[in-house]
Parts: sequence; C-alpha cells; structure tokens
Amino acid sequence: MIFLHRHRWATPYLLLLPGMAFLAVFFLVPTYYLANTSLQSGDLFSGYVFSWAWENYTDAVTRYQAQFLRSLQYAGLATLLAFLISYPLVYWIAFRGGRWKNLLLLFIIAPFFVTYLIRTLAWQTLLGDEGFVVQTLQTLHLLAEDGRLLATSTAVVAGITYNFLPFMALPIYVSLEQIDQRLIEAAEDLYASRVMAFLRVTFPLSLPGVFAGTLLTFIPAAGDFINAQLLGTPHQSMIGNVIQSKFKVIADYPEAAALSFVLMSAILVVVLVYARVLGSERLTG
Amino acid sequence: GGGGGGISAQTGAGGASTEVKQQLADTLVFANWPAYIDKKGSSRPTLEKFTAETGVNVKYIQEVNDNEEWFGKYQAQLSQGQDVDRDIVVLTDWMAARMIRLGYVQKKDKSAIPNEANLVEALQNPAWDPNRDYSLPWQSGLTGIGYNPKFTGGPVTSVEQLLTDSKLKGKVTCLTEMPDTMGLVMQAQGADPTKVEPAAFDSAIDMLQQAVDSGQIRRFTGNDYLQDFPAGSTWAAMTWSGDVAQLQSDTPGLEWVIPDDGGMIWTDNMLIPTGGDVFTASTYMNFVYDPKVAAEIEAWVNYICPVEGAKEELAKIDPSLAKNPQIFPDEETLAQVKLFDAEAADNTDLKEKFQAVIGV
Amino acid sequence: MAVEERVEPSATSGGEASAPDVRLESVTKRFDEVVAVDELTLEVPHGRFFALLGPSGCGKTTTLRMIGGFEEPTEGTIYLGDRDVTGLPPYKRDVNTVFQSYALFPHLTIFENVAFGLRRRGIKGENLRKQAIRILELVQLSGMERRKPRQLSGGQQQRVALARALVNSPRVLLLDEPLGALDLKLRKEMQLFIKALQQDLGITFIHVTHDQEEAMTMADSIAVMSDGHIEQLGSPDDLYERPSTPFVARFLGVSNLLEGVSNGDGSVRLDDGTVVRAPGAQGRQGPVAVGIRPEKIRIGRTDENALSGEVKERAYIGVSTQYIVSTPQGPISVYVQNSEAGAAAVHPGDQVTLSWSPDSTFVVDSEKARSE
Amino acid sequence: MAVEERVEPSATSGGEASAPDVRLESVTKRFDEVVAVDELTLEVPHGRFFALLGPSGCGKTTTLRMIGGFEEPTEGTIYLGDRDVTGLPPYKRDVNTVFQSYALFPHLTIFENVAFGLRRRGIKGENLRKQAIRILELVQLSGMERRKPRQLSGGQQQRVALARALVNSPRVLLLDEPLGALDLKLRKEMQLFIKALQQDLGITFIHVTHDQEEAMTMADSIAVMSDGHIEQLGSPDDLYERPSTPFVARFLGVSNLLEGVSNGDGSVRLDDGTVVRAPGAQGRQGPVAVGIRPEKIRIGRTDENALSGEVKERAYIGVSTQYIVSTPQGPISVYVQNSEAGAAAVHPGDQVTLSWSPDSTFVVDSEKARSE
Amino acid sequence: MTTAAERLPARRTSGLLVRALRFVRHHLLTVYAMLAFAYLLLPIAVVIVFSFNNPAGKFNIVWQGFTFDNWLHPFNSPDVQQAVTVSVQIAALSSVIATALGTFIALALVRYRFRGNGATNLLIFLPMATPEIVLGASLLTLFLNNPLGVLPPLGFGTVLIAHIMFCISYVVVTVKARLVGFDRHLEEAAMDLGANEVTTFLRVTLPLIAPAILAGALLSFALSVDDFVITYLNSGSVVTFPLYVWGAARTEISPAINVIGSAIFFIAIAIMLVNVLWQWRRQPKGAV
Ligand SMILES: Nc1ncnc2c1ncn2[C@@H]1O[C@H](COP(=O)(O)OP(=O)(O)OP(=O)(O)O)[C@@H](O)[C@H]1O
Ligand SMILES: Nc1ncnc2c1ncn2[C@@H]1O[C@H](COP(=O)(O)OP(=O)(O)OP(=O)(O)O)[C@@H](O)[C@H]1O
Ligand SMILES: [Mg+2]
Ligand SMILES: [Mg+2]
Repeated sequence: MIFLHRHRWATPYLLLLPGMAFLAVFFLVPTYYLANTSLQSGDLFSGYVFSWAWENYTDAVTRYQAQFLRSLQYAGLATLLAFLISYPLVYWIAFRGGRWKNLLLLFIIAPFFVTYLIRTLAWQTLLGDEGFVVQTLQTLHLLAEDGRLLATSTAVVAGITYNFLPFMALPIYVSLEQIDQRLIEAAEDLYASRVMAFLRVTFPLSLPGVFAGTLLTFIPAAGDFINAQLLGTPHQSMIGNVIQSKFKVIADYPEAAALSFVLMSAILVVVLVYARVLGSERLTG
Repeated sequence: GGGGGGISAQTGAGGASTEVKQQLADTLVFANWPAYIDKKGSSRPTLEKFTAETGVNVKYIQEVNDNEEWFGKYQAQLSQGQDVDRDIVVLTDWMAARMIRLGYVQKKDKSAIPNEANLVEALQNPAWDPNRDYSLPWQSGLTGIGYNPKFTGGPVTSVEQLLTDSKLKGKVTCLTEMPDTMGLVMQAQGADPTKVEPAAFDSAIDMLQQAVDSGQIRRFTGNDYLQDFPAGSTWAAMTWSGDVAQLQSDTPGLEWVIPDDGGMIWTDNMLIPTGGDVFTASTYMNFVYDPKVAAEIEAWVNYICPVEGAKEELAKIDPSLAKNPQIFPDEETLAQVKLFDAEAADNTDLKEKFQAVIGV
Repeated sequence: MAVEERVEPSATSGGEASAPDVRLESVTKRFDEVVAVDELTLEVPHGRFFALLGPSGCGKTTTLRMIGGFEEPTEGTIYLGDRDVTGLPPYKRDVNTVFQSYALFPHLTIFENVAFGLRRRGIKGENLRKQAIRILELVQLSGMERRKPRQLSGGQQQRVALARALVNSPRVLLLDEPLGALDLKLRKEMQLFIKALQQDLGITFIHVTHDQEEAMTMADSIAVMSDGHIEQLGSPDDLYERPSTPFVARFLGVSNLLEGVSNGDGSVRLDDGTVVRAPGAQGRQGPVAVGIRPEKIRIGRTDENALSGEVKERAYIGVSTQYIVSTPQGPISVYVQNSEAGAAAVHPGDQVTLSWSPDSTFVVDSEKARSE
Repeated sequence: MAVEERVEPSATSGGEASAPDVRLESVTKRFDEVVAVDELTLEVPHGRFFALLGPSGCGKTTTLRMIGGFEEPTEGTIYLGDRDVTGLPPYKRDVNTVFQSYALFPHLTIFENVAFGLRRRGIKGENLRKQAIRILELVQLSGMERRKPRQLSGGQQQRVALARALVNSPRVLLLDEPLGALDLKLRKEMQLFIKALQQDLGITFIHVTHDQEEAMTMADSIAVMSDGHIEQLGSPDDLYERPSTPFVARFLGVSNLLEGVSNGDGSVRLDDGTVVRAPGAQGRQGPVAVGIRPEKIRIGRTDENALSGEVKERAYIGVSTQYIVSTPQGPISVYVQNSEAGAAAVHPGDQVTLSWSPDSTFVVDSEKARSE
Repeated sequence: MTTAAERLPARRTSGLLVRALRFVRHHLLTVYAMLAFAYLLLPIAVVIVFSFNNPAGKFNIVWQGFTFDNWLHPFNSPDVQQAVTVSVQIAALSSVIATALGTFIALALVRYRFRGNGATNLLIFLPMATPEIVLGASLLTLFLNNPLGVLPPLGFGTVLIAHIMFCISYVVVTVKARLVGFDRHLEEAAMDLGANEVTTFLRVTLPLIAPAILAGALLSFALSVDDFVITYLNSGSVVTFPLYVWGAARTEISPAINVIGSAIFFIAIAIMLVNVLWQWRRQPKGAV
C-alpha cells in the first residue's frame, strides 16, 4: 500500500497498461500488417511479397471509383436520413418523455438486440416484391405496378439507415438531455417563438451530439456490405463488398488491404471536412 | 512471411509425403455444403450407419456455402501447413484443382477404398487429378434454368430469353459461381465453355453486363435463390438441378429445364485437407461408394450420383427417383451439358472480369 | 416576428403611472397535489423595486414564473399594465427575466447573448450594435463582447444576464435570486449595482430572494410570502419595525418575542409576572407576544421596560458583539454595536439587567395561543 | 488493518499540550506554474478552533489538503504533534476531514457512513454500534441510521459528515467550507452547533472559509491568507480592531482608509490638510493610511477627529442604517445601529459632520505609497 | 412549461387559436415520433411474428399458419445450438475481459493527469472510427502472419481477441461518461477515514461505478453477440450465431432463427427493463 502511495504517479500507467497493450497489439500492429500487405505484390499461387507495390493503391482508386463514390453517397444519405428520423424522435423523448424517458429510449436501441443479419433479413421479407409494403405502395400508386423496393438503392439506403440509426439517436439524445431547460425559457423570455428558440438555442446546443452521431453512423455505414448484399443488386455494391470479395473470394490480399486504407483515408477526409464546416469550436461549446 | 508479414499461399507441407498409418481415428470431421446429405428428423442415417460399422464418430459440419468463401477462410492456415481440423471437405472441381495445385490436400489411401471401382467412368480422369489420387466425387449437378410459371406466364427455356425478355425484367437472378453463369452465357452465344477462349469469354461478359445494366438481372446469388422464389422476388433464375425438389416444395409449380443452348455440369469432390486423417477419411470414402449407401444419400439429396450401381439400389427404395433424369441423367441429357474449363475457372483475370460484372 | 403583437411598446411604458405595471388577481397555481401559490392578489406600481421574500418553497419562483409566462395559473388573472396576459406565451409579454443561474447561452458570445432579444424583434445592423454596446457599457462590460459566457467570472456573468434582459427595455424586469450563486463580497457589490441601475432606469423590478438582508437593502417594497400567500407587504422599515405576524417578525431579522397577556391599556403582563409597556398593545385584549429587536435592547437599566438575566454567550462579530442572555422569559438576544474600540463588555456568567424603550416594541399574536 | 500504523493513537492526543497539534514549516505547493501555497509556516496549538480565512484562490483548500494528506507539499515539512507526516497517505494520519460537499458515501446508510472509519480500524460488533450510535446522538441524528444520505436535508447531511469524522476521535478535525452549501438561516444555526461541539470535545478544529463573519463568530484564532501566504494571524478582535495591512482591514469587515502623512507624534495630516489623531501612528514617519470602522463613526461633532461631507446614500437594513458620506477624503461608510424605533435620521443631501475617537483608529501602510 | 400548457384545457377564447396551433404542433411531433417508432419496431415485429410461422418448406418467408412448435423446439438442429453456445461463450468472455480492461483505462483517463493522455484517447477513438471491414481485415492479416508464432490459429481464440479489441473502446467511452460525474472527494473521504487504496477502491469506488461497469459490460455483450463482419473474417472454423444465420440463410431460413433472434431480443429487453425499473425505485418521485 505504501508502495502504491509512494508511486502514485505510476498508478495511471498501471491501470492503462493491460488495456492499452491489448489495443496496441491487436489494433496498431494489425494496422501495420495491413499497411504492409497493401504494398505486396504477387499472386495466390506464387505467394505475395512486399515490394512497395503502390500500384495497388492507384489500382484501387481507379478501378473502384464507382463503389467508393457510392459508399460515400449511400453512407451520407443514410446518415442524413437517420438524422432526420432520429432527431425529432429523441427530441420528443427528451422533452416530452417525462418519467418514461428511459423506457422510450429502450425502443430506440431495441433493433440492436435483434441480430444484425436477422433484422436485415426481416427487411428482405418486409420489402419483398409480394410483401405488404410494396403492395400497399402500389395500391396507393406511390410505386409503379412493376416497381419494387427490394434490390434497389432505396432498400439498401433504408437498410443502412435502419441498422445504424441508434448510433445517431443516442448521442443526440444525450446532448439534448443535457440542455438546461432554463436556456429555452430564457430564449422565449427574449421574444423567441418556439421555432426560433429551437433554431437559435436548442439546436446549436445539441450540435455536439449531432456531430458524434453523424460520425458514428457515417463511418460504419461507409464500410458496410451486408445491406448492399442482402438488399441490393450489383448496381448497389459498395466498397465494403469489394473489400470483402477481394479478401474472401479472389484472395487478392494486397489489393484488399489497399482498398481498406483508401476507404479509411476517404472517411478521414470526409470527417475532417465535416468537422471544419461545422466548426470544431462550436462543438465544444 | 519474414521481414514484416504478408500472406502468401506458398505450397503447403501436405502432398504425399508421410506414411499413412492404417488406424482409424476416433472422430471424422466432415465439412460439407448445407443440405447435402441424407437426413431423417434430426438424425443422419448414413452417418450413423458409418459410426455403427466402424466405431468412428462423425462430426458433420455444414460450413461450405461457397467455394471461395471456404477457401478464404482456411487459406491462411493451409498455406502455413497447419491442421484445419477437417478430415474431409467437399469442393467443386475448379476449387479442388486449386487445392491440389497449392498442395493443401493429402493423397487418399487408395488401398482403403476398394469401392472406388464404382466411380462412373466419365468422372475417372479429370485433367486436374488424372488418377484421382487426391479427390473423389461426392455429387455432380447440372446448372439450368428454374422458373415459376405462375409469374412468367410461360416457359423460360433459353439463357437468351432469361437475359433479354422484358417481361422478366428485374425478376431474374444468376449465379455468383463464375463457371455456372459464364458457362451458360457462353453456350447461349454458341461458344465452348470446356475450353475458354478469351474473346468468347469477353463477349459473354458483355452480354451479361448488358443484362445487368438494363436491370434485367436483379442480382447474383449463391443458392439463396432458394428464398427468392417463394418470396416472389425471383421469377426465373439460373439454378442447380438438385435444388429443384427443394424449390418445388416451397414454390409449387416451379419448373426446371436445361437451356436450349446447353447447360452445365459440375462435380463436387471429397478432399482430405492438410492435417486430416487420411486412413479414416479414405475409409469413409469407401463407405459412401457402396452403392447401397450412395442410393440412400441420393434418395434425399437429388443431385447426380457418381456411384455406379446406385441407380439399381435406389430403384429398390424409390423407383420414381431412379427414373429421374436429373439424378441419373440419360445419354440425351448428358449430351446437353458441358463441363467448364477448370483452369479458366481459376484464372484471376477472368474472375476479376466476372466480379466486375457482379459489382465487386 | 412577435414585435407587433407585443402587449404594449416599451416606449409608452414610462407614460401613465395610473395602472400598476403588474397585477395578480387571486392567482392560484397547483402542481398535482401541491398548492404552490394560493389565491394571491398583488399589485406592483410602476417604477418600484419590489422584493418577493420568503423561505424556500413558499412559492416565490412560481409567482415570478407566472408573471413571466413560463407557468400558466390554475386560476386567476394576470395583468401587465391594463392588459390581461394570462394565456400569453413568454415571447408575447413585455417583461424580461434574469434567471437564478443566469441561463446565458453558452454557444453565443456576450454580444450575441445581449443582442438575442433585439434580433428576435427584428432590430438589425448599426442600431442593434449601438443598443447592445450601450447596455454593455452600462453594466461595465465593455470590451468583453467577443468572449463566451464561460470565460467570465460569476459577477460578470450576472451583469451579462442583466444586460441581456434590460436591453429590451421591458416594462418589468423579473429577477429570480439573481445573486444566489455569488459569494458574499460580490453579492454585496452587485446589490448596490443593481439598486443603482434600477434607480437610473426607472423600470419596475421584481426581485425574488430568501435573503432578508438583501431584500431590505435593495427594495422599496417587500412582500413576505409564506405557504403560497402574502403574510405582509410594506416598506422595509415598516416590516422590520412593525411586523404584523410572528412569522414576519422572525423571518425579517432576529426578534425576541415575549409571551404575555394584554389588558388593552398598552401594557402587557408577561408570563413571569413582569409588566412591560407596549404602545402597540393598546386596544388588544388577551394573549399576545411583545416583540423587541436585539439591537434595541441596552445592557443596564436605562429605560422603562426591563428584564434581568445571566449572560450565556458572547460572540464578537466585528461591527457588533452579540449576547445571549437567559431570563425567566427565555433566552434573549442582544446586539451591541462596537462603536468604541475595546468598549467595556460583559462576559458569560455576568448578571445583567436588560432594558428597552416602549416605543421600540411591537406586538403580534401570541404563538402559544395559536398552537394551543 | 492500519490501526497499529496510525501516527498516534487518539487516546493520548489530549495528553501533552506542549507540542502544537499541527505544524507547517515553510511549506510550499506548486501546481505546474501556479504557486498555491508559498513558504507557509503555521502552528495550531491543541484544542484551538482555528480558522483559515481568505479570498477565493488564496490557497486555503490547498493548505488543508496538505494537512489531510491529499496533496504532497512541493517543499517544507508538516508535523502532527511532533511527528513528521509529510509523505504519509491520508489513512495513516490522525486527522479527519469534513468536505465542502460532505462527500457522504451515497451507497451506504447513515450508520454505515459513520461506521466506515471504525470498521477500517478493525472495530466490530457491539463496540462499533455503540460508538456510532453515540456520535449520531451527539449530532442529533438518532433514528436516521437506516436512511441513505440523499434522504436527508442539507443540514442533516452536514451533521452526518461531522459525525463520520468525529467518531474517529481524530487529533485534528479539518473543515473545508463545511457550511458553504447551506442557506443563510441554516448556516447560522450550524455555526453555533459546530462551535458548541468543538468546545464540548476539546478537539483542534481547522476551519476553512471565505466568510469573515463566519470566521469571527466561530474561531479562537484566525489566519488571514492572501496569495498563498498568511497576512495576519490573531484573535478575531485583534484582527478587526488592529489590522496590520490594508488587505486585512478591507477583508475583515468594512474599513474607511484615509491617506495621509504621519509625522511620528501620533497625528496624521490627511491629504486634504485635515489633521487627525491616531495613536497607532506614534513613531511612524511618512505616508500612512488611517483606518476607521464605519460603526465607530458618529454623525455630529462629538469627538476629537472630524470630517465634513454630504450624505450620498442611505440604506436601511433593519439592525442598522448604513450611510455613504462623500468627503474631500473620498466616500466614507457610516453605520448607525437602529437602537431606537424611528431614531432621528439624516437623509441623502444633508450636510453632516462625522467624528470618531482617536482610540478607534488604526494605522496601516499607505496603499498609494505602495502602488507608486 | 410544456407540461402546464398541455395539461390545461383551453380556458380563454383570446388564446384559443394560439393554443390550437400549439396543440397541433405538439401533435405533429408526437405523430412523427410514433411513426419513427413504428419504423424502428416494424422489422422486429416481423421477426417475432414469423417466429410463430409454420412454413411449408424450408423458407420462413411467406406467412402460412400459426404454431408454437418453433418455440418449443428452438434447437431443432444441433448446429443452431452449437452456434448459440459459441456466441454466448465468446460474448460472455469478451465482455468480462473488455469491461475489466476498459474500466481500468477509463479510471486512469478520468482520475489522473498523466503524460500520454492525448495519445491514449486517440488510441481509444481509432477503433471506433475504423470501419468494421477494415478492422476485421487488419486483424486477419495479423493472425495470418502470426509474428512470433504465439497467436492462436483462426478460431475461437481469434474471434475472442477480435471481440475484446473492438469492445474495449466502447466500454471506455461508456464508463468514462459516468465516471466524469463521480465525486473524487468520496475517495479522499474514504482514505481520510483510514481506508487504503485497495480498500477504497473495493468499498467506495467499485460500488459506485458498478452501474457504469454493468452498462459497459452489457454493451460489450450486445456488440459481441451481434458482430458479423469482424467475426466472419477471423472465425476460421468456429461458427457463431450470426455466422450460422449467414450460412443458413442461403439454403434454409428456419423459424428457429426467428425464435432465437426474438429470444435474444426479449431477454435483452427484460434486462434493460429491470434496470430501468430499478432506477425508478432508487429515485422515488419526490426525492431530490
Ligand atoms: N413543476 C413543479 N411540479 C410540482 N411541484 C412544483 C413545481 N414547481 C414548484 N413546485 C412546488 O411548488 C412549491 C413552491 O415552489 P417555488 O419554486 O415557487 O418555491 P420558492 O419560493 O421559489 O422556493 P426556493 O426559495 O426554494 O426557490 C414547492 O413546494 C415546490 O415543491
Ligand atoms: N489541482 C490543481 N491544479 C492546478 N492548480 C490548482 C489545483 N488546485 C488548486 N490550484 C490553484 O491553486 C490556487 C489555490 O487554490 P485553493 O483551492 O487552495 O484556493 P482556495 O483558497 O481554497 O479558494 P476557494 O475559496 O475558491 O476554494 C488557485 O489558484 C488554484 O487555481
Ligand atoms: Mg425559487
Ligand atoms: Mg477552497
């Protein structure tokens, strides 16, 4: 005990050591290996060897531009949709939920408790050409007679939106929940109508949550391949599908690794631009 | 690899190196495709019979959903010469060829498989394993067209129709297995899939690409077309013969045909991966090459049986099945189907072209 | 914006002194079972510094929030000037509020905080800038425009909150314990500052507090609240010198209450038999309590009313020395101002006589009689 | 447990009054660049109620935390009795702390909170129960044993915090603004309660506060801190009547400081030419400030030292009335105790003469001279 | 103020229009919220409803008829049972380990000021900011290379490692969020009362942060049970429940999958519900 007390400075490091060592070995080292792999060349039969093969990157960028763009586009769209759906919802819970808040919140994370694949399969059932959603929409003439939902980009985006919505909703909820009610009263006291009070006070104050939510939604969405695979067609395949197939089907590991890195950088760029646009200072305020 | 990693598929330590000990192991681990062996309730009669006869327990794993996927999963371990804890795995011709080429499999103990004599003649000498030193067919199958007349309104009998008939737009699926899809398309263009010419392949790719671009083809599937038919999402598709019975139970009225321009035939082969117990595996191979056992499996699986004499045995169990040309194809049927060029099937260039069409 | 709908443009608010700025007519507010405000009737004339004083939970904040429009009364009517505003939302009322914890917008600069109300009323450009700058000068915060609230000290934040409300020249400014979060020194400073500001501007201030010293220093009129109703309303010295209930006597400063029986001729026989003169008891019969403030009691027999006892405690607090003297009537507090350095002092254990002038007494209902 | 290792068993702590209970020897504490405590030397004798008083950020809490063992001094030595405890962890020191926000364990009942320290020293069963019950009686919380802290009011929580510390019979009890979170009324009550408790127990209390009135009411000795060092140390009236620096004069109560030049004979020529007598200036030459407390000034020329001016403000605060009088020497505060009901009063605008006795003055360094 | 406005009936004609508008506005938001809930819960409802389906063939896609059989025999195939068992084992192990490691990190980050704080935070954030496929892929390259030859072959061990890895960050974030509000004086008070570092941790810190730790553990468990992508890449020959669903879905969608999916859902909801109710009890209505 005395030892612990005397060496108080060491305590944080002792606490960090096991976890950080684990992350270092199983996150940083793999990243290094991935980087290494991405610069290898060769083929499955003769083996892949490290050779500064930057062409893997040029290849990745040029050949799969469409999928990259589509991934960013779908992820962006899904993020936007998730935001539009979840913001009013969590706003309602945070400000109208009263005693039931925690219970209502439970409904938001409910999808998490049904295995990812199962809920995506449920979407398949729901959106099936003979399913009731399509039939209803067709009866209402919102969808052409020969129209379909499954195997369209609509389905893929809807699936992605659905699967990552809780990631958007929870941080926004947290930031809304933390807003001091008196600030809204103060705004109304200063002649802001409810709408203005929302626009000028509530919304700006919830931006940190929106920021966190968009990142937590956008990042996994951009790398997803399940939704495109189960709900889409070749026209909807995303970069995640390509990486997946390079790893598991074509066994072209260097190319797959290069694609992974390009994906990470693309996400990083989008995130940085986004942070810049939103203004990082406002976020901390 | 040294100097900082990388994965490579250097030839494994397998091959025919070690002496085979003639002693049965306690357990046989058998990796197979789903729904590819006889089943009664929750028991598997032929496997139980094997256990009863030899005392070897069978651990049956339905883990092969896709050749590539299975290969991808174990490639790393196999390339390092590691045991993957599988005594038998069933893979399609071209993948079996790849496994052998990479040295990821062991030679059978032929002395333990006298029943190999029952192997149908047509399958005895594939180019990639001329003496069947490593492999033994499990089942063969045909690739053709399945369609649901309820929706299509009439028969769909050609690949041409499948890929261009606007009535079917968006309700057609093709297979992610390149040899199947490309084999059918190439035949539709009058090309020969047994010996793939790059130009013919490219032209078939173009045709397929057009069908994808026009929205005719909804998506590419493994045997998950099985669920698209009953859901009504798919009206006509490239499908495998053995699934017809299956499809018909979920989608009454479903029809299956060999396309006018010709279908494909393929074989799934039993292999003994590195680390597998050769003697036990060989003993099991011998067991299933007993026509009686083969017939029993066939009665449930409905693919094409590679075992001579099984037809007769099956006739004793279910005469109507024995007459089914999809299970015991007659000469006429066999004349309509071709085997895809095994080398082309594993050609990275061609594969990438095909992958590009299917979107990845 | 809401500008045309505003109850009365602020320009005229200084005009007619006739109608009171704020009027509550038997206003009741119930939260489920709790009656927070109970048939309260109240008028606040124009230009007044009005304090709502009372213990925690007596309904001060609720009253203020109803005036501000943040709560709707369960019953009763609220007028601003002569207009009924009972159902109007806050942004349609010509009052502004300084919230207890300031409620400054953390994401906006000081300037934008102050400009918030102006912008909502459509004021723009140079006009806006001028008004905001002027009010920031008034609260001595020039040069802080670009800071964010968290970069200011408590007292400075307080002044921003004032500026943000005052810049709108409201008819009435509501302040809910605006100094509660400040430390003693700063609180004293801000009391003077706010008082001076009110005098300069001539706007009606309604100030909620539970600190009686604060209310007395700042307000012209004080309403002492208890349990949702007003116990007494008057000027600070009215309330202090002539409290009308034991509650007010105790809540505003320290009171020694001596129980006794009045015979109606201005003298009261205390429970121990002593008779004291109390002009306030004139005309009252029966049990009463005679009140006397600690600072009005002298040590030594120098006046008409007297009691003897023993000094129990002595506490030196700089300005004055406070004694507790135990008498047959119970413990009595006495404050002696330390007007002379080292003034002769009595000590615990000393026997002393306490005396006070009859004019310094007040009379309230006996608490014993009440509780019996 | 740690019981054998404790610095000194509490039983003997009342024994020898020779060594001071707490001694700090040129203790310095630096946080990165900030010097929180600067070469502080201090002795607290046994049985004393000792207050550390000073403005926010002057290092009071840091000093207390070093005594408690929560911070280690950058330099210097700390003794408890005659034992050097500088490097020892809190659980090896015979002191206990009452934290500002009480720091009661929310997951434990009141009983378990109080028993926590006893259990750590291996006390069990009936013995433990008796001690805990006894101390809870002492702080008037019998019957609350089974409650959780959040089920108690602020004042009750305060008393639990006291009980939890006192049950261990520490050599010294440290209190860091223990009353800061309570409201005025309750704060006054608890001041008396804690003071009485200390007198009963005879344990040394070190009490940190920035409220000078609190310090003056409660403490025997006060150390006024500023910027990490002690400005002046003494009894409350010492500090109040004879502050030795302008800082102390201003921090403890209100002081009127009149700048002037002393000629060494006990009289000071003020800047406007007036000469006032100030015995404290005897023997001092050059610029000084003469201090005089507002309550020591009379309105009217009744004493030797006098100044004339005009009444600017008047505030009635019940006990007294406070005036600000503007004079050639600057504004001067004057307090008049309201000893008589409706005592004759002066009003803003009136010209008055202020006077005070030379004995009521004190002399400190001139601030002007200092800043120049 | 919304509460007051909502509870009171319109009392005054002057404010009637305003009130009506306000009511509609509240109503709109509520309707929107209900629709959003429907969107969230519809697929779950489908999963649950189809767990009672009695499909004619192997595909539980078209509604055929109601039956309880699926619930009576959820493990009709030994493969399902084994997959579920593996999933639960991995989830239990990985959540325990990740929670322990993550809690320590969170403690260090919140409690201590130390050099390398920024780098630590970054290393916590990065795994969350990396798409799963990339995480899975890079881990796969590591396991394939097996640098010192000490790593297990692809299988149970590698899946466990992968799950622990991606759960740690989430645990750190969850526990940290609750630790920030933790009053440090409580620990000082314990030490002041004679408790050494270890006793303080066990008697004061641990009981108080237990809810946070539990939340972290539940989150890890949920993430682990649900993970497909990373597991898919690193599983070797072991089959977790999601992998089973993935494989099985190609040839057979049995109601058993729905039954297990629904069961996981119900169990999770029940646990959360108990937690919510427990918190209600701990903070009775009137308490401050
Ligand atoms: N929103 C509410 N719901 C239920 N009861 C409430 C609500 N607001 C106030 N009350 C109750 O109404 C009573 C009066 O509360 P109010 O806040 O007006 O008191 P206060 O005089 O401002 O007290 P304090 O000095 O503590 O601020 C209290 O009993 C309080 O508990
Ligand atoms: N942990 C710390 N790290 C850095 N600076 C500190 C720390 N603790 C205190 N300080 C600084 O040391 C100085 C003295 O702080 P301390 O808390 O002792 O003041 P205090 O007299 O108790 O003030 P208050 O009345 O506001 O509590 C302050 O300037 C403060 O900012
Ligand atoms: Mg209040
Ligand atoms: Mg402090």
